[in-house]
Amino acid sequence: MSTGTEPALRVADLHVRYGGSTAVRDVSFHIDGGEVFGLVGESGSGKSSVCAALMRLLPPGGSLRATAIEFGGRDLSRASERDMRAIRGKGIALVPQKPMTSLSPTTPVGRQLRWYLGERLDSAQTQQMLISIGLRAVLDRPGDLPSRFSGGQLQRLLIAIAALTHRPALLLADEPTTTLDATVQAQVLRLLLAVRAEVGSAMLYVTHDLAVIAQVADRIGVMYGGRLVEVAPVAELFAAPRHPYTRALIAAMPSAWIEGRPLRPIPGSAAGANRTDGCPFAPRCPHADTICQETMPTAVMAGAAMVRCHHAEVTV
Amino acid sequence: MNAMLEVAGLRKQFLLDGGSSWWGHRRPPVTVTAVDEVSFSVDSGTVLTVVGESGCGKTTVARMLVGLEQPSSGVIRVDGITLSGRRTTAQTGLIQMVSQNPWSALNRRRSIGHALEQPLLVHRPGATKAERARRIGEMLDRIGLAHSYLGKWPRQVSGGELARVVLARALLAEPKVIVLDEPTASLDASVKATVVSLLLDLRTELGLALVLITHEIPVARWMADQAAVMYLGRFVETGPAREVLHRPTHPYTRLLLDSVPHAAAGEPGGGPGRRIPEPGGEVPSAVAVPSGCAYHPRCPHRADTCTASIPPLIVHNGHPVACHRTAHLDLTPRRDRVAQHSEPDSGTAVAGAGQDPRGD
Amino acid sequence: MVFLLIATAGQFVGDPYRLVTMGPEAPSWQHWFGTDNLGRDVFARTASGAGTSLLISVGAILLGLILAFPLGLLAGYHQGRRVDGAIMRTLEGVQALPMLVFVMFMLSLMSTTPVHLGPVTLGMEAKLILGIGLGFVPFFARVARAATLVEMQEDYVAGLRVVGVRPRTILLSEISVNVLPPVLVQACLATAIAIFAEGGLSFLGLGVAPPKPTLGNIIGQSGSQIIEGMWWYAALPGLVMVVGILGFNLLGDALTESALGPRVGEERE
Amino acid sequence: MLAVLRKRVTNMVVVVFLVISGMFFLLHLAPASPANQLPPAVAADPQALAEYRASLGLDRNIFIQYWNYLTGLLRGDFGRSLYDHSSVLTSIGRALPVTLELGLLAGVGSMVPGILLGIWAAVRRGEWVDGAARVVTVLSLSVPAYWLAVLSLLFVGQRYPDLLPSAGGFVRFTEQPIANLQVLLLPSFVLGLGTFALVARALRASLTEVMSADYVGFAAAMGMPRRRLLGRVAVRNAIIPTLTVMGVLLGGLISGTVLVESIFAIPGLGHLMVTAYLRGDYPLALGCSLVTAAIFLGLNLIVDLLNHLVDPRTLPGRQAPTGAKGAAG
Amino acid sequence: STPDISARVAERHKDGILQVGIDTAPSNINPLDSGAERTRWISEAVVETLYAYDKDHRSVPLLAAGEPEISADGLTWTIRLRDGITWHNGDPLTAEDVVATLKHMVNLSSGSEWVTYMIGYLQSFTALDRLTVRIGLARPYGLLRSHLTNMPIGHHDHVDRKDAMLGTGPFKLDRYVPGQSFTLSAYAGYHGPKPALSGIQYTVFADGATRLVSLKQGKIDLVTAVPYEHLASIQANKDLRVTIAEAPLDILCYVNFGQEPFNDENFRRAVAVATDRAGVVSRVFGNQGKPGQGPIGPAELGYDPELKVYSPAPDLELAKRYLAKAATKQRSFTITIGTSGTVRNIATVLAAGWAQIGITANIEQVSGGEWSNRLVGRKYEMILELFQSGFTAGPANYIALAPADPANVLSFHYDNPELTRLTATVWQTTDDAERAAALRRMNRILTEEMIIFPPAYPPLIIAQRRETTPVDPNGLRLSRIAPHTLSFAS
Ligand SMILES: Nc1ncnc2c1ncn2[C@@H]1O[C@H](COP(=O)(O)OP(=O)(O)OP(=O)(O)O)[C@@H](O)[C@H]1O
Ligand SMILES: Nc1ncnc2c1ncn2[C@@H]1O[C@H](COP(=O)(O)OP(=O)(O)OP(=O)(O)O)[C@@H](O)[C@H]1O
Ligand SMILES: [Mg+2]
Ligand SMILES: [Mg+2]
Repeated sequence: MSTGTEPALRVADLHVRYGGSTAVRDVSFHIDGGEVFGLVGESGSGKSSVCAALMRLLPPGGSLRATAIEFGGRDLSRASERDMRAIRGKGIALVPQKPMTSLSPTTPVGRQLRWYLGERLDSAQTQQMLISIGLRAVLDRPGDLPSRFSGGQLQRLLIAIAALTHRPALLLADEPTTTLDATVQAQVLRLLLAVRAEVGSAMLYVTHDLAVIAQVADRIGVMYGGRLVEVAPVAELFAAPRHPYTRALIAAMPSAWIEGRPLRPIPGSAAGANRTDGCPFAPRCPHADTICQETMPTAVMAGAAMVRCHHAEVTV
Repeated sequence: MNAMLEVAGLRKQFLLDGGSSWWGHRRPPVTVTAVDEVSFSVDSGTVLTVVGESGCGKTTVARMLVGLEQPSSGVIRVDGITLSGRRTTAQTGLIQMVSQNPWSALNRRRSIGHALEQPLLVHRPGATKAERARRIGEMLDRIGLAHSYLGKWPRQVSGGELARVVLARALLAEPKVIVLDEPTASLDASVKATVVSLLLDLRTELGLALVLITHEIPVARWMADQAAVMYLGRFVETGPAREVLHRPTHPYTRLLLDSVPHAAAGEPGGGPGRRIPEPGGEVPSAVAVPSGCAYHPRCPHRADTCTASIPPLIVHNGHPVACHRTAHLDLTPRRDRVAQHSEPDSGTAVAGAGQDPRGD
Repeated sequence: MVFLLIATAGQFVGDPYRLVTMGPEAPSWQHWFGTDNLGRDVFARTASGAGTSLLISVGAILLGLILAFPLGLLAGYHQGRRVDGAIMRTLEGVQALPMLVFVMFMLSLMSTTPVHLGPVTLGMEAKLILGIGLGFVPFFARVARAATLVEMQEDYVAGLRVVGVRPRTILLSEISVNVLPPVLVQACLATAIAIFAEGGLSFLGLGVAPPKPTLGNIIGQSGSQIIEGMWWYAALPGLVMVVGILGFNLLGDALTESALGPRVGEERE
Repeated sequence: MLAVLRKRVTNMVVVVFLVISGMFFLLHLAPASPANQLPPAVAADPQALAEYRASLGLDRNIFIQYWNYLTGLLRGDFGRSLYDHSSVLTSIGRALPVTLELGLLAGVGSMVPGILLGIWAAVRRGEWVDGAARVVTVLSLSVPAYWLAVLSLLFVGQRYPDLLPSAGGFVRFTEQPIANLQVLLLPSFVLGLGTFALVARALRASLTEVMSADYVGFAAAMGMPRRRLLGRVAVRNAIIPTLTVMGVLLGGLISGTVLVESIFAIPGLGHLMVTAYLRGDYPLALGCSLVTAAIFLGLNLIVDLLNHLVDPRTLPGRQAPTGAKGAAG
Repeated sequence: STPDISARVAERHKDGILQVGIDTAPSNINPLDSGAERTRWISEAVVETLYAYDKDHRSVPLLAAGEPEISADGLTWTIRLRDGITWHNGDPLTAEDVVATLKHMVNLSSGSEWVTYMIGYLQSFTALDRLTVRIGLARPYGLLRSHLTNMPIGHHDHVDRKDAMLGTGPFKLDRYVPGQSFTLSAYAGYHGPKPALSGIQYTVFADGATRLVSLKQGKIDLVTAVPYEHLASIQANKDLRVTIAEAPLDILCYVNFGQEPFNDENFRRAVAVATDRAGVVSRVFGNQGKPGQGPIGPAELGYDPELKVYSPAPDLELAKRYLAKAATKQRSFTITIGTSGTVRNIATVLAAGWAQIGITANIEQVSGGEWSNRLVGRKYEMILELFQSGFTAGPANYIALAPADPANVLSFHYDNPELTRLTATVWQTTDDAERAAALRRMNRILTEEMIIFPPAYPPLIIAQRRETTPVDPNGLRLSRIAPHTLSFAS
């Protein structure tokens, strides 16, 4: 799908702070038009914060700083709130994480669908589209509250809203399937990709599940402790992970557990990874030495890939 | 070998208030059969995994096993002792549970030490304070937690550690069977591995029988000796985990396994959407279970017989499967399914196999 | 807290009954809050009154808590069963009367004179404590019941049951520690209301009778004096009362936002 | 909905019955007796006392009295005042409209600005508006109504005499609407202040919470215009907890009328009730209390029904027992 | 803004209605039941008595056609009524009405205050004809004339009603809102001179300040129960007129003789001497009124201006000496008071005074019903209340003295044969001079023996706007405001 043209989004040096603590530091990446960019990392590594920052919808107390967030020829980090409002939903749309709580719980789904789609809801084309993604039930029972639908149905509904309302150039999906079980997750993923293909948008897909991202992403960024430690095309990442954390993560993912081989959990815990100096992964890294403790490695480019590790060459 | 846990014909029905319409017309109450005709047995030192879709009744089975829910019918036997009605203190000690979310499994305003003391207070009423402290200390050593954790509050402890505390609490009751209801679902990948290893070690060490309920097929595959696949309250396929979870027979099991995303190291990254299976239709509601084989509306192999009667568990392809259409199934494994296993181990009794569950 | 300070100062400041001047005098260094028409020191009266008001309101809240907490736990524990129904209907009955009306009713039951119950003599303060305290029972009990219901759904309750801990033990030693904090937060806010109520009753002449000062009756008596320019009569004791209520309100707010509050910062996904 | 209504009304009747019975027996066991109202020299005479009690029917068996009272109630007879033997129902009938008017004025006058301020503060969270709203509401909550009443009566009343109760007694709305509203202005302000503050605070709190809910986040992320976001999504959901507080607030309002009416000499139910209790006029006190309780319960019922309307999830049986119960947690 | 207010008042006066601000309204508005000022200040213009006071406070016929005929043994009184008098409902006044009224007043269950006076004396009442009433007495009753002068006559259908006020007076009650307001209008069929006013409106302003503000702002013309502490500011206001009168307004002040500490004469003496009479006058009554001596005040029959047993300021040294001699070791007692603010103030000042000689007086305030319970049950050590009797006893206050008589139901255990004898004289003699002398003697005994020693004689104060004619101070001595005699000064 990657067309290699003008990037849909270019993020340079994004920082996100909550009060005194920095949750995201020095994050730079780009997403090409029509590309699916995956963002993985442990819980608390700052993935959601990146998403919210792109939307400029950080929770109260959160603030962002960036050299640039280029989108559609505009710098979102400097756009006015009013401009942002015009961009949200239209230029960039969000597929939320928790389908069960992302629709107003007291208003029937039919009415909510109309809030977003407006008259378009009545067009045969839209109706056909909704039915084709298995939302006949919603069209049949528009008077029912969201709580009467299943998570899978709601998630599909949300995807339809996010993608169909304005056909956005960029879709942000922040762990849209974590709360769904495997078969439903598969359904939703499939739908998401289908819709994206139809609308032609680029997508930022956030998850902590490497197995999922392997199925959807073109390129993957790995976050740890608020930093982007590695970016690589999906095949390259799994075939030859450069960063020790990426390697550990791949080894620890359940679908990679290989019978007969002992499990290899990452030693230590991610607590305190948001430190200011040094490599965030250093305390848990088997290759760490003093330089890792003291200075944050710079980004090293290797073809389409990027890695931030002092020992990238050594460890490959 | 004796089965440590035996369950036969377990069924649970919930009566839901039908509610009333706007005009005050009362609707009749609705019966939900959350669990139906569930039979299995687990030997000591082995793991049985129950997998299945969300809402298919896995948790209900677990709750019945530990006595939080009274079965509508069926028998639960642990170590030859039938557990029914109100359990005695001794009986509660036999079978323990570790629940899904470690953060909510402990009282947030009681120290970890307090939590660990509870099973001893109940099951060893004679023990002195010192004796209890000694036992707790031993247990902490066993699960690999520092003794300093006793004074901590649940919120000061990470998820992986908390999961261990919950396990320790269950173990202190000295059970024969432990039911694990999605023990790793809320844990990060790296922590998951730690907890899983610990569980397997303990099983061997203490000769426990484990019932593992999970969504995560990889975890199930890794841990289980026996597997049962559940669909809308019924077991549709049971047998050795190596077979069921690697060479599935029932169409639903296949869909389930195919749905599991996996990206093994070294495997070339497919393009987006490459290996995501065809969506298999809507998950039906437990209130309106489809007639006949509950899976038939989603099944690509369905035939008229499927709507007519509920298929019994019949040995096919080496283990019991509840499907009318087994003969017509294409049993060649999918290309990308990881299917490396040794001889199916056949000694274990799989309850429900061979016996006709219902003559209809 | 200024209020507590003034209330304790009251024990030392001076005699609230002494006639220190010949007539009303404006606030001065000698008499911070001035003196009233009988020549009594308003500050001494305010201080002593604040003490009484505090005693009554805190006493009432404590009484309410002691009665309501077990009731709420019990009702919550037996939710939907007969015990719950009986408790809740009774409490609803009590609650059907607005607070002030209920206390008026209670007071009228006890007459204005001390009631002698064997060796115990219930003075007006005790009666107010009883009346206001009982008035708060339904409120606290509801909070406790609701919190109990929430707690009963928690996994740890099921966990303890599985371990074999007896239901009663779970209720008393596990659920209760979680139910208490939200109730305490409400109690703090309720103390403000109790000061209010005591004042209101005394103001109406139903509470502690003057010349024994309480904030309410000082304000109640002061009414007609302001007109003659004697603003300090009502204004200053009133301010003290405002400060007191403010204090409890702010404390309640602070507690709501702190760890004691309804599980802030403790929920994880 | 009708079933809910039916159930709630039955419940309410049970509660009212409990209140009646409880109050009746307790009051009759109370130490105070209507005979206290006799001139001391008469009361000191045992024969006079006995005859007086007999004339009030107080010498009869308590259960018979209770039965008579109950059957009287069913016939709409609330008994007669011990003082002037006037019909309790008539007195209440005269006082009730005044209280209802005052309550309505205070209620609307406090809730509407309270809701607006609550929304404003929540939307501008952390800004000066929010801070100011916090100060204003906490202060409003902390100022006792009667103190404020005393001050306002004198300071405002001196300057604008028309705001004070006028000679010739209270003017009713039906007689002189303008004068009536003028006279009620100050009392309803004093009365509504606390409610205003509580509504504002409750709404601010719940709106703040709702604003951080996923569904508001989603709507915002979809670029829904701010106003619509607030109205359709945020406030609608935030008003629900406020509605449940409303029941308590109404109780506060009714309690407040008792004080405010006494201070401003408004011939409403609260005033009547205080007088009745102060004098020990039990039939009147009982009648007033019952009516107050009934009003209070009725209002709560309305609040509950409103709650069901705004939040259909609370209707029993409306929640779907569908198979996929959601994968929360 | 005085002209402003005057204009407002003038505008208001066009309707000829006098606006009166009162502090409290009776709930039982039957004037036959209560002689309390709060009832009678409203009923004054509505109901009438058989006899009435002339300006020299002598009893002269009003509804009666002449002096009563008294039988030789004094036990039968025959009274003829004036003909042609009608009730406000148009019915003629007949002997039936008087009989019904008297019956009501001896009916124990009526709850009427008059029962106290009548029971034991009045025996039978008969209407001899349409206009003649005969009253039969059980024993001679000299006070009867006084009662007939003070006791209103009610319509025979209305005597037992507590929610109606029907009379023969110049004004009739049109409507009232309990506890709120009373609207009176001139009765066209009145038998006497036509009043200048077309109506009188009483409005309750429970709060003294509001009452005064309304007066100052011209919303009302006259207020009763002027708060003493506001006296100075009203007197300073040129628009207002204040009438201060000595009246039969008593501070009831009894001590329980039957028990410690007041059974101890020296203790009693110490308390009496240490009483801060000047303090009460200055702090409570705004320097109006007089320091008290005995139970009979300056406006009452039997007052003795010569009697000066106590100095206005407390004599602490003397008091301490008495106290040292006291046999009782008790140094504290309880003062039981009602809910009136004035009484509370008095008690407060008194307690502060007694504190100076080391006696603690605990003030216990109880509601009205409970107060009378205490009095009746003798459950008090010292009991205090304000009491007005002008409408039942005229220029005297017999009730205030009654408890000193051991035979009285309210007796506080004081037993003095001379006093008992004097009491009988007071009640039975028909000779006013003899009665006055007996009262004077009683007063002296009670004062010197420290039996009843009210701290002060309070003044009666009425404030009104200058746009109305002044109230008659002479009437005020008997508590009468007589609003129906007022008019607007144009
Ligand atoms: N509103 C907030 N206020 C303060 N800190 C926050 C806030 N939201 C997130 N953080 C902190 O910022 C860091 C990054 O959080 P973020 O939610 O972006 O992580 P994540 O990678 O999305 O985690 P998860 O996988 O759990 O969703 C964490 O340390 C978190 O505690
Ligand atoms: N107490 C109850 N009352 C009514 N229905 C219930 C009750 N508990 C469970 N159910 C229903 O029984 C069915 C099985 O629920 P259960 O929780 O056992 O599923 P599960 O397989 O554990 O699902 P999940 O994977 O989401 O945890 C569901 O349809 C559920 O709605
Ligand atoms: Mg996240
Ligand atoms: Mg479950």
